[in-house]
Amino acid sequence: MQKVSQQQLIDKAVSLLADGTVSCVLGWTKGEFDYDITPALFTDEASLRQGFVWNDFCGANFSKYLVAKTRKCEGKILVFLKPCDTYSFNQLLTEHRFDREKVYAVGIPCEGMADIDKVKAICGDGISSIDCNGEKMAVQTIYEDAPVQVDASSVLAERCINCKSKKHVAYDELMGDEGDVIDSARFDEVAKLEAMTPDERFTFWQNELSRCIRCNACRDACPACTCEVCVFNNPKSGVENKSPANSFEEKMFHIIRAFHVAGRCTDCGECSRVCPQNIPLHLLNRKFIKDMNECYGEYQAGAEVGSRAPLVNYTTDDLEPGEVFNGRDSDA
Amino acid sequence: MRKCSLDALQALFAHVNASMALYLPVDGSDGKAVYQKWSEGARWSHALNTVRSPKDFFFPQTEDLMKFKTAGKSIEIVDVRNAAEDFVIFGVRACDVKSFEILDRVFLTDPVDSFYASRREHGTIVSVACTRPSETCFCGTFGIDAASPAGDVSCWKTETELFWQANTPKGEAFLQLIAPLTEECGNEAVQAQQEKTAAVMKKLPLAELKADAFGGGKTKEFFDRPEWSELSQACLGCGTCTFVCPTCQCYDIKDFNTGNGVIRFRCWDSCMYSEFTKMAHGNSRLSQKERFRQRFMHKLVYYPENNDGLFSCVGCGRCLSKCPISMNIVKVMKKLGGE
Amino acid sequence: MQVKEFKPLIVAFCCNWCSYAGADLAGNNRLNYPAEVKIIRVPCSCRVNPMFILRAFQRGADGVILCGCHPGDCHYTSGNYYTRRRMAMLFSMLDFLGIERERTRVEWVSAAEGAKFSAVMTDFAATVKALGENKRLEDLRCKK
Amino acid sequence: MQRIGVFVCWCGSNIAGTVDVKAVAEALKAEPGVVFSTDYQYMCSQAGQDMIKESVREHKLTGIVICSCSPRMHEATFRKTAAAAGLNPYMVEIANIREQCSWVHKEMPIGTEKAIILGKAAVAKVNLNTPLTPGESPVTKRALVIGGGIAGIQTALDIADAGFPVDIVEKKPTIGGKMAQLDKTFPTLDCAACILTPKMVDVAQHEKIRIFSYSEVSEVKGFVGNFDVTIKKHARYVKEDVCTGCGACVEKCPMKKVPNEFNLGMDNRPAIYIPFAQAVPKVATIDPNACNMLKNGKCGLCARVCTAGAIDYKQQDEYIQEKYGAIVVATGFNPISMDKFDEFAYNQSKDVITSLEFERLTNAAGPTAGKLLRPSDGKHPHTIVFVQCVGSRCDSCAQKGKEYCSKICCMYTAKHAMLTRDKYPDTEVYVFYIDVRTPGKSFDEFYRRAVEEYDVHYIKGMVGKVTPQGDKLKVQASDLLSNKQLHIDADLVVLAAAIEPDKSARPLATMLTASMDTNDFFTEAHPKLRPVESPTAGVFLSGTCQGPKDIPETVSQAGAAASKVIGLLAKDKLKGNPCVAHSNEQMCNGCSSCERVCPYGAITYEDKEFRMPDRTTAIRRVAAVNPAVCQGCGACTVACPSGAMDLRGFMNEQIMAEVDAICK
Repeated sequence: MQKVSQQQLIDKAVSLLADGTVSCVLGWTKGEFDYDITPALFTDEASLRQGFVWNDFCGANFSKYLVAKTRKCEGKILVFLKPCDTYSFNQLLTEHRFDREKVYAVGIPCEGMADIDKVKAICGDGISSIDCNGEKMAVQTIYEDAPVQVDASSVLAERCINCKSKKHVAYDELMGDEGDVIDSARFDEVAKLEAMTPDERFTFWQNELSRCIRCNACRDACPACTCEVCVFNNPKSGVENKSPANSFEEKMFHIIRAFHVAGRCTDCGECSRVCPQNIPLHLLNRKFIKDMNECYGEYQAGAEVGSRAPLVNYTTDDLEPGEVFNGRDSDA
Repeated sequence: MRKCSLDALQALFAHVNASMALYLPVDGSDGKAVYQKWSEGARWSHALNTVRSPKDFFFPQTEDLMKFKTAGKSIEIVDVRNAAEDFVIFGVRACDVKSFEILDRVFLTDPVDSFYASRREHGTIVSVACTRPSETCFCGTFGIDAASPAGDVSCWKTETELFWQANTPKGEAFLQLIAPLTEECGNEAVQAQQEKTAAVMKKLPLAELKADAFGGGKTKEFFDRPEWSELSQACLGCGTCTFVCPTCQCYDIKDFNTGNGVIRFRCWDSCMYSEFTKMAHGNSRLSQKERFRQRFMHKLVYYPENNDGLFSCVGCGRCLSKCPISMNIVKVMKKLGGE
Repeated sequence: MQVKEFKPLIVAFCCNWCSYAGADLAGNNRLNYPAEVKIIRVPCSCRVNPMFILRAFQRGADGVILCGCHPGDCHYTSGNYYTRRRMAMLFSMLDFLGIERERTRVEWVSAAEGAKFSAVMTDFAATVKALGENKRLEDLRCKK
Repeated sequence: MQRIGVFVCWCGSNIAGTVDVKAVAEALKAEPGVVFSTDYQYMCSQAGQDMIKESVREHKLTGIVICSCSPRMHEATFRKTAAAAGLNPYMVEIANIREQCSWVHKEMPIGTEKAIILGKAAVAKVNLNTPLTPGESPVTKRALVIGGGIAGIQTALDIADAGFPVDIVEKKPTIGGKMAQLDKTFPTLDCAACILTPKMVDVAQHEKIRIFSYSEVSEVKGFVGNFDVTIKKHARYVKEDVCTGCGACVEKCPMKKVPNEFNLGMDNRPAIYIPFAQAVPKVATIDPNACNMLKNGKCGLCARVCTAGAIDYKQQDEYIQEKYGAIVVATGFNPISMDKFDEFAYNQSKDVITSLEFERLTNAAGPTAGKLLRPSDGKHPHTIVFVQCVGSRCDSCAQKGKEYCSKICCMYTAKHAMLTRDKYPDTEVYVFYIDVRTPGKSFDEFYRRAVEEYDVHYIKGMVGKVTPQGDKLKVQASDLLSNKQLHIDADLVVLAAAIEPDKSARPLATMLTASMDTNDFFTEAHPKLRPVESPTAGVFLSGTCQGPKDIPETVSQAGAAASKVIGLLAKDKLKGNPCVAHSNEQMCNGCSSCERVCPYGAITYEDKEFRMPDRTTAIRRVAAVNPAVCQGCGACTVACPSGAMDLRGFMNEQIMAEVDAICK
């Protein structure tokens, strides 16, 4: 259950629309089932009251939509931002990707989002309704007579289990608490891989990346990937392709993508959430974040507007490329 | 109709695999079902369906068409086609079986796609009836009976046994092949299961979804509908829906310069991509709304128009569960078709 | 049957001002190094895009080395500092993916260090040769 | 498709000795785009160049590949050849088959194979070359000299004499610099003031020179030929154009206890002061930290005695904007601090002094009116120990000194020793040294005179410790030649402190985007061939800001820098390097990544209206590169995630084509 209710958000949106602060509202709208929620733009009270939802399945990060929507909308857009969304929001501002003046940001606390696959693993398939409003999530399927009661904590998405911050780093208005940065264990999985032998790592990634179907969902959902023209779509870039033709293409795509967002990735986890093939893409981004933190000092993209990312910065006594491996297992 | 015990399945798979490659859904390392070539120890997945559709078997994501070998300024053309060998795909669901018919109408009508035709000719499809469909299933909308799947051979799985029925000469040959490991039987158990499944199907949330509003000749009715803007506004323009879809059949032909020559290959393309059907003059569909509309108009209007009213959606529900922003054909049909 | 000796293919990106000149000096002083090393001239080591390195591996290189001015001596003041960070991160990522870390290297070679250039290239070529063919970042389509 | 001509040079036997040039020419003939391929003994000879020109005409070539020596050697030559043949000079690429092939690979088959591959790479690149034209920018015909020491003075005079206006910015109240503080100069022993002050007067009186004294450069924008500089003129609380330099205020000022910087704090000056008698400009300056009137509004005596009415307690710092075509850095040096050298007891005893302090002690205008007296008790010292290399030539691990040789110490110490013995023959003079370095005209003769004629005790060895005891300084030292420990009771110890660049140099270098070495000396564009130019175009180096130097060397470098400036200012327009970055606006995200890594500030942003792919229009922020400022390093091209930024002459596609050609 989320701390701020759906009704509170609707009322907030309606009042901001009514007093002319904003001309439209970027929010979530309900789908066929209770978990398939779509981002949507609302412009009037009736549609807000009818369609706006806020529950444990509102995972989509809205920040990226602001790039295109602020160019098109007259007046301000109201956007509801979960803590992790605020980092993406700031990062996009750092990169001048939208006009801050055209956005009215309302920070909302987040108790973590649910992973529908985990829900299904417990309750089985054939879900006919999910009620997130109680202490426990009540999941009704067509195969059972009574709803299954599920602990929300047991179905948290991976990115929410390892949530790095409940703090809102950007907002015009806050509903609920500002929250704090959390001491998360988000790098544990990376460290586990680092501890493997190169052969094990190679096998691990070869297996993971071999599932890639190059649907570009990771890129297209990523709030850091807002390039006007992506290098992978540009025939002149030398890396353009529409399919992972072989294992080299698979690796290259993901290496280049991770490198392009290195220092800009806020670790929002959208890439892994949207991957239809369940590839743990966030581990690549986290590897870069972990390395940069260790080599160049702690840096959180999006924590501050205008901060200088490690890869567009330097000190004269940085470590040498060969030295990044110092102190690491070198059983190569 | 023939049957075998589920316990005997491994032996049966081994037997089939000895004469031709056998592919079946197994649980991948991420816990999701995926088609894999059978090898000793491979277990048939309990999952309802695979994330990736079986269209790869006939229409792989990437496929080399020819090679040009260059040396200095000379060019030599090399045929890269291999003689195809017989293979079996086991465990295909009713919806996916139907998708082959939709693909056939594209690739096997004149001019016949010889790459596709060759594989299709050598492949035997063994389908399996569904018993526990998901809320995302809506094959019934397109007249598909999940309890009576088509294919060269249809199968029904009960608690302890697997029932086999041949539907085509290819299927007959296959049953012949496995005859030593199966026994002749009646269809009572199958019928009982079918009745049970039919009852379940009625309880599905999308059981009432109808496609009647759509079909050939309705371009004018739907093309300029204002709802397209709203439906497409959240679309990220990724290719997930098209790539998991069993019926999407668009591809691009590209040249890859290897340094010593050129490989001309084709690969899946997505109408959702901004670079789709880019031509010398540029792109034909410039906004995401147009691209989004194209996909659904094609499935619900253009394709039926050219294919005797057959929709190019089989209701497998993959796009419903995989779209990053949960926009899908069901939402489109409901919005435009009127609930 | 005689096994053909494995000769690694090595691409060396050299900055125009220091390392390329260092290579010239190695030539002037007739300091030998393996002919498998092929140099590409770039204005500064910071011109080298990770895409170029992956491209080289794709096309059949067995090792890629970047040479630039010593930190602090960059002709463009700070180019090699960016190179240092970018390559440290890229190499670590390649290692994370299980690709042999010895296949990539960054060395600072000044215009005065002809002997160092020759020694570095000899050593790198030997290291790569010991690793054998690049299998983990190869693109089979580009094989002869 | 290009029509490429390949020209393989034999370089006599330099290339042809280990590379089969005919085979190379033959192999490259088959490459895509190549329509003509040949070889010749010396491509760079007139005959070779004529052959290239003829081939361009005959075969209608659009691109040229020369397989020859390093492009660092003859790229310019062949570009000129191409231009003479009517081709764009940037349609030429060179495959370096000499330095990087024939000279390092001894076996013909290996050398030939590699030469062919290098040739293929060059052909692949030329196939993608496009004609490049350098941009042009106007030149502001005025120079700025930063620093008013002898280096700055000489540079300014030379530029001004050539007819170009020059501004000197000096942070002290007067020009003159370190040389004004010196007593006599080696090896001629003429008095520093006698040769310097006339030059200072020349500067003051030159109609083309303006002096901004008590001023600093606070901002530099722009680029070669077009610098926009902001000069901060500190308030001196005296109207410069009204003050006559009569000195009445200085005499009357009641606050007389301010340490006198000019004499290195060895005596005092008033709160209002003129640094020394021959100061230029000769105007008074009020020290705001010492003046009672400025601190608490009590006094005002100087205003009352000033008949000219020049005192202005309300004066504010002033910012002056000026445009310059060239900037000369002449920020000079300082002796390093002796704080870390506890062993020499510099901070414990007044009688341990630096050589520069010794200069003031022996100068007629100094605190002792030229008499050599001990700072502690004013007595005449009878035993003086000079310690050389204090902080110079230190181990890198020593942390407290400098690794380099300060170059001037050997000579001035010889001078000090000799002058002391000359004036005070009863004084024993010891000099401890590591080596005596005297490689200059008449330098060694000078040093030998000190030893032979003046009986200065030169001892090879270092002083280990100086301990003040009573009125003596106990000096512990080792004599390396006789391998003995020495104990000397000295009256005065003089330390030849290492010199280091002035502290103002580092922030200035940042403003100028000029590079520095690890010791904060400015880096030359080339250590041998362009020693007075900074790598940043339009910025020149004069004097010790570039490295330790004595006066004659400084003056010659100052003249050289001036001649470079004159050469630049004499041009009406500047042609840039066409190999610069450029941004594809359609692809640019405006994210600022490129701007952040650009060392030259060459990238700016503008909001532009674009027709978007979906037929709408949008205002987007996009990068623009100033081609006159960009130096073509390419850092931005990699920082750019979308690949919108590319580098002309070294485009992504060109480099990847080279990679492909090498790897196939």
